[in-house]
Amino acid sequence: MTVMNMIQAINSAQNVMMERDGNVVALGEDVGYFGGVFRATEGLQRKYGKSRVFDTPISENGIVATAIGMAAYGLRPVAEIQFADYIYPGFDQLVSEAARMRYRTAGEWFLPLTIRSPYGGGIFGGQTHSQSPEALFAHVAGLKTVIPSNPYDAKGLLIAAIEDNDPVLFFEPKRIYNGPFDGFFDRPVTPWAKHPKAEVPEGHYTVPLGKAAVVREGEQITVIAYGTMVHVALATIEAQGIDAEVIDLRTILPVDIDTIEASVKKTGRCVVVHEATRTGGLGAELSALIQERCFYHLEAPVGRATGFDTPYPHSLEWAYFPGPIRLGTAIKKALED
Amino acid sequence: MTVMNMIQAINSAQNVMMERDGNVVALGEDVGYFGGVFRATEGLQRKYGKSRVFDTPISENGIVATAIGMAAYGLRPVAEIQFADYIYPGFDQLVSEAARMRYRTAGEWFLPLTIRSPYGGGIFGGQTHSQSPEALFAHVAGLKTVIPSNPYDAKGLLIAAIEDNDPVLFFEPKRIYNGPFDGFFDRPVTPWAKHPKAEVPEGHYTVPLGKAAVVREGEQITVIAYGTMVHVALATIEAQGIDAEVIDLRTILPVDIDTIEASVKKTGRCVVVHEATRTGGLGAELSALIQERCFYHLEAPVGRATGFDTPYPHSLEWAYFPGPIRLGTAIKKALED
Amino acid sequence: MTIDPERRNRPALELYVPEPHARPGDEPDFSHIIIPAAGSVPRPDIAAQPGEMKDLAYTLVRVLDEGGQAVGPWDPRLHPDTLRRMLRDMMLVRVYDDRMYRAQRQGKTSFYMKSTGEEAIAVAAGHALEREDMTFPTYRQQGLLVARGYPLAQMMCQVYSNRGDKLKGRQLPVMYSDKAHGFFSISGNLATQFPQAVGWAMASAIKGDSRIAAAYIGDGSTAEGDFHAAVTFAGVYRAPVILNIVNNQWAISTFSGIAGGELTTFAARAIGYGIAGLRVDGNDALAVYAATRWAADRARSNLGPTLIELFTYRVEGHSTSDDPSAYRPKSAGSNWPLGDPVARLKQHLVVLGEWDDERHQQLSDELEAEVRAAQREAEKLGTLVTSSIEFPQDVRTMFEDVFEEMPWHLREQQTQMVDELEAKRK
Amino acid sequence: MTIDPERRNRPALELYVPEPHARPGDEPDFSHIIIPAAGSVPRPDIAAQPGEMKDLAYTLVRVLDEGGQAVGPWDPRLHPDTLRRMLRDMMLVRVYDDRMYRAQRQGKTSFYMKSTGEEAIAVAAGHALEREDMTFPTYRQQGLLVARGYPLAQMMCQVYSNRGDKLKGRQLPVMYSDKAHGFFSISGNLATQFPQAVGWAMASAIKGDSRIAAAYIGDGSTAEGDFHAAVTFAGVYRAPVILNIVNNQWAISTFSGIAGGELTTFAARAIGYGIAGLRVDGNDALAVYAATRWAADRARSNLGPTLIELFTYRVEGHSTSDDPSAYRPKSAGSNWPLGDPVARLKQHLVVLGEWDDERHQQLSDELEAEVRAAQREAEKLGTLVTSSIEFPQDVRTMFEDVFEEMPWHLREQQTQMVDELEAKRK
Ligand SMILES: Cc1ncc(C[n+]2csc(CCOP(=O)(O)OP(=O)(O)O)c2C)c(N)n1
Ligand SMILES: Cc1ncc(C[n+]2csc(CCOP(=O)(O)OP(=O)(O)O)c2C)c(N)n1
Ligand SMILES: [Mg+2]
Ligand SMILES: [Mg+2]
Repeated sequence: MTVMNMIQAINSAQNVMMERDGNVVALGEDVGYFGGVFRATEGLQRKYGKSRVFDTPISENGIVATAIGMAAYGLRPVAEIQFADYIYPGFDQLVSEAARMRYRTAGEWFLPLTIRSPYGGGIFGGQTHSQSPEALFAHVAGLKTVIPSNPYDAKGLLIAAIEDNDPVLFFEPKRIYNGPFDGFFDRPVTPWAKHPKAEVPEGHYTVPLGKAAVVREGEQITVIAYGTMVHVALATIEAQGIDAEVIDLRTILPVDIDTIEASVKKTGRCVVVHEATRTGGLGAELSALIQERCFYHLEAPVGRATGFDTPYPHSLEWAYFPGPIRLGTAIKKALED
Repeated sequence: MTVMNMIQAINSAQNVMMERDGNVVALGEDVGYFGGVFRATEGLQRKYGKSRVFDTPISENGIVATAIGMAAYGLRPVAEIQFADYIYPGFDQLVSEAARMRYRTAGEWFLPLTIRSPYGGGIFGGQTHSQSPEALFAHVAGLKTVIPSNPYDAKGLLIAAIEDNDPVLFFEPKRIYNGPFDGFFDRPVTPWAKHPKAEVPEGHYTVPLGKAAVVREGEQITVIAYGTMVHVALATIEAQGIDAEVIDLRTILPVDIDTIEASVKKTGRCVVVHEATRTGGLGAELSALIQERCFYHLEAPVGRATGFDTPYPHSLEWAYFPGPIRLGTAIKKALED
Repeated sequence: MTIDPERRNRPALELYVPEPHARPGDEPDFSHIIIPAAGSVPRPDIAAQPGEMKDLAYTLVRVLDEGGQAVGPWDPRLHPDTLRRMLRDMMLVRVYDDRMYRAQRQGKTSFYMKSTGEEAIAVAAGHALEREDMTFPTYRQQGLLVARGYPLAQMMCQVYSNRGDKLKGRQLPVMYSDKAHGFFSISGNLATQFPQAVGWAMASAIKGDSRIAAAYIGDGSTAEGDFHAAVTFAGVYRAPVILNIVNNQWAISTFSGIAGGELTTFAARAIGYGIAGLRVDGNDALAVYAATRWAADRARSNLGPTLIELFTYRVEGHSTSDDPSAYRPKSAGSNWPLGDPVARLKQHLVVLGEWDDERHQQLSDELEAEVRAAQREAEKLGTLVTSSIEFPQDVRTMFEDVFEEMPWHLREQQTQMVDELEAKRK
Repeated sequence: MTIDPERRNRPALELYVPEPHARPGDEPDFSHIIIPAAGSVPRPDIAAQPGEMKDLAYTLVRVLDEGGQAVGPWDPRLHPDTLRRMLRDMMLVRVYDDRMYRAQRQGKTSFYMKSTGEEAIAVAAGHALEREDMTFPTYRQQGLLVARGYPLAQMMCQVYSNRGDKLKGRQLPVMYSDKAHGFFSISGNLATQFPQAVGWAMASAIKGDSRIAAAYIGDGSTAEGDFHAAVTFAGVYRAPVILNIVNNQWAISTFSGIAGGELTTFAARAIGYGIAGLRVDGNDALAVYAATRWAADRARSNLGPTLIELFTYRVEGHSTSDDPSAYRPKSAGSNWPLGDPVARLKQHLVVLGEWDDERHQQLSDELEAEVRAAQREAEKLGTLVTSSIEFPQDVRTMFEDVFEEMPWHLREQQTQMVDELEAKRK
């Protein structure tokens, strides 16, 4: 076990997999010699050579498309999209191609392909370095989406994603790369070192896709979160002294419905929190699923604490970010209703 | 008043607007000389000339991007994407540019831009001529989305879209271009001629964006539909003898929450029907909104009758399509629960 | 024209919109087409630098002359048996196309696309490539499957979306896929296969293997961003890939000028990216063969990609959904000055003394019979019936292959569908 | 390397990955850069066909020679007053950049991007274009705003996202926008502006107006599909647009070879599309001016688009988030053989007898003072504070301008936000 931050854990996952499997390659803008603008591939080119870790032209479309071709050949490419906000030029290849290949060929071709991308706000990146587009991919049949909230999960989930035989989108909440940000932007940042989930094995292990984690058991209400919002959720309920059950989804699709259902049936109340815009966000799907499955257990409407339906404004970052006040208000409302 | 089918109504809307406003131009693949693969721009190039109605290279990205530039200049471009399934190469320009321009320039630049696109299944077009991607756009702040269900609305909504000062996506359910298909694929097709909403004024009128239509009043349950599904809904409740209130959303975003809320509070039950894949579809957002706002009026969970979470398979079209049985089952469940 | 207060005495700008040489009612006009003599184009060494062969983008590699002789440095000097096999495969594609077109017209399926006049492009490449090379075709290279011996009945089952369709009826007709025959899954979304082929070729290089990729794209589709990604990545990494542009001069209703074809050749794109480029008579099977071989040899020698424009003409409609007489003269196809690829190869064999009309007729009859037999076999496994739920496929398969393992939500939907179908059947 | 059973005795393929000439620790190496003599490149008539001027894509239009003389047919013969204004604007950009860079380092904002060494590109074009022409810049053409007299304090307010920012603090620093100064809104998404500019220019032609567009893109960003869409549409419709590629030889950490720059010039892309192309010394203000004028005259005469590669060097880091010493030799910038654009224009004026060191120093001091004054003015309106909710903007504005009219859901969210803020303030 070593203490790692998220970046180190993500780097380690790729390193472990490249060591074990000659078919694993890493590519993306600035990922080669430089090791990535967030350093997630640092040292890998030196270790595995330029034909396994390489820089690409600035073409997210080309990155996804060539990675699809590589996966069709039998490689397991791990492609980085420098910011999730820049994934859209590759959207057609992801939606029309990566997601459909196994289906349209009845399993003859499949694509063991991982797309990593730093995502989410909280670093004053303005509207084009802050987005959370996960819901767009959840609507597309054939794509899995994973969002880790801590170094241990990040490494285990990324290894599972690379080993998975289907395309996986792996969004990395960049705000928590260096520490578990809880939404209190006016307090000093805590580094990962103090967090139990920063203890990460150096070798190979997996955290299974499709399984959520109950990160705190509780009786009063279920709070469903993922990524940065897990830390916001824990801080919020602690600040408010609420005995909430907090679920860290980890995988967005396929979602772990059993864990959700069991928890909401127990608590009778639920709030979903995410940073993405509200309308059509993952909260909508979760809310719909929960009321479909737990209707007679629900004592209040399923609440949503989310980013607003606006772009992410540079200077109003802390007005946009769904922090402890927004989540706290939603929880309070769900408890009072 | 003339009897028009959907195509004629859509053609007429463009014709009326091109006549009234020299800034309206039409462009897209095959829309010029030929008049569009579905003939929606037939005759317009002859009438308004090649510099106002023209063919484009096969680049949905280029179509959207140049239309953005034209709108920035002050034109009101109406761009056709030949099939909604081919909108993804233009996704970045729509999401990162069209949707954000007014916001990021604090109103200095805005884009009176309409993107028309034939959409939905039911014509054996296979997985790449059948898709319903509206939910993807509903999640993006800054885009309006409109889906008409009949010729009268199609013309009035399209004129409203062209006159709107923001980008509007206008999806045309191609299955009902020639007649109001109700999902009974084994019965003969009825042409529009017999439908009251095929009576269309020849001149200018608008159907306002953001306003739903209650196409049938009823007491037992609210069925929310749009596009082709409006006809499926009406046929289903008639076949089942249910006194349902049927709402035709017409505009997907901004959604007409008042009409929805009033109806569901009255009936206490609701089913949403759409052809798009279920997970993360518009049904999720509507279900979430309804349980947030009508929780104490709901006597059963909000139901969803939708396309399945798979691509649209060519030969299993009628197994995929959410027809009267699927919707009927959902309604029955909502009534029994 | 608006009043532009700032224009002063400047001329008014005008939007230029390209227009083809002839429209319905006009005589077909191909007088603008420049056809260099067969044999007139030099054949550079495969190790030549792209910068040394720019001229090849502006001419036309042709081997078969008007008299049916194979001439010049590009003559691949094929054995008559090979020529006869190529002729046979081209004829077979044409018979097959006619049959399937008719089947669609008879209501046996939803859609079909012919490759009439473009048979040499796929068939000759199919013969020039190695069997283990991967092709990334469009919907107009059915000839690759035929050249590689893929069973006709299986192709037909795909067209019929029937019980025998290995793709389980999921894809639109003609969107074949077969790994064993080196034929990558065809996408309904134009151009996407082009950069995928580059990625596949890069993978072969990453692994130190020797397999190369051959990708195809239409003239119209070169406008898509995927084209640019493909050529950019192929150039940067010197990917072992052949990038074929099939310039049949029409997209659906728009001519190649709408894709930039008035400004320069499509082969000239290669110069823009600094890679090797050739412009080839696509109706000349020997020229296609020779160019493919040359490019394949370059790719296999780590000399990088080649962009090949295959100049041809789409003789028939775009698909069964299209009526070309709405946008171009009716007889355009038969007036195409580079002739018919089947007739030209036949003539060559006759001139060589290796073929005659009798044998041709006999082969033609054989192929008709072969196709008819395959059709009977395929139709035993069903045809597409569009107004029935008597599906050739088990509906449960609809939920398979979305993922390797079926997640809970698809399992639930599968159960729902099965119940629904029972209700429908009642 | 895998065992490829089908490889037989073929050579193993290899993936080629371009590598720059020098890495940290190496001596900067520009020996591969070929620099044609100033004045050596012919200047075609603006009505010349693109096919007649292909050579211009492989050379370098240069006007200022090593001695500071303006030579050759591209000399725009500008009045010394114009030259002095250009010098002044270029110097002002540099002073401004330095100030704002420091402001970021002082924590007054989140981010900044300098254009050091590239000032001539934006400033000279700003002088060569008409005021009513629209520019579609990247984040490195702040010189266009300066050349067109946009108030410095307003630029700074944008960088500070403060109360004075007309963009209401919504955009990342340096993503300016000003319609009145013909400066299109900068996007954080690379390359998107390139085809938008083409659409804007097409609109001008559709309306029969006379305004043209000038678009900018970086060498790295040419790989995006937007680049391809832009050049394709510009060519097809002969759009009145100047398509500038600023080749500063680096993206972030990757050199231009990763964008295809080893294979040919970026100007050669023009040949691939069959449009006019020029390759220009971007550090030579007179060459930039002359090329821009030539291309503008072509556009205004309905002769279509011109693609211009402006060859330069990114002397400093990509942005304040970047440390270039991690991927290239530290002194690379100062070794760039085409010199510094400010120094070269200064030398020219001195040689002309229109300038001297004393006036230069005086101007420099004036500009420092001007920038400092503007900064004081801007800072009165606030700077970005990243750990506070004392926002310079009214939070209610967050919900404005998503649409022309605020729909119900944004009104509800606005109310929610106001309540939230009150709770936070408590
Ligand atoms: C992304 C996308 N846009 C549009 C279409 C519709 N479409 C199908 S074929 C076609 C024309 C293609 O022309 P070309 O590339 O020249 O190929 P050809 O049919 O001539 O072989 C069009 C526009 C599509 N299938 N995919
Ligand atoms: C679509 C997109 N992909 C990636 C990025 C991240 N990014 C910002 S600037 C940059 C490098 C651009 O290089 P170049 O085009 O050469 O412009 P330069 O900075 O040299 O002027 C990258 C990769 C982005 N902003 N947008
Ligand atoms: Mg074509
Ligand atoms: Mg650059």
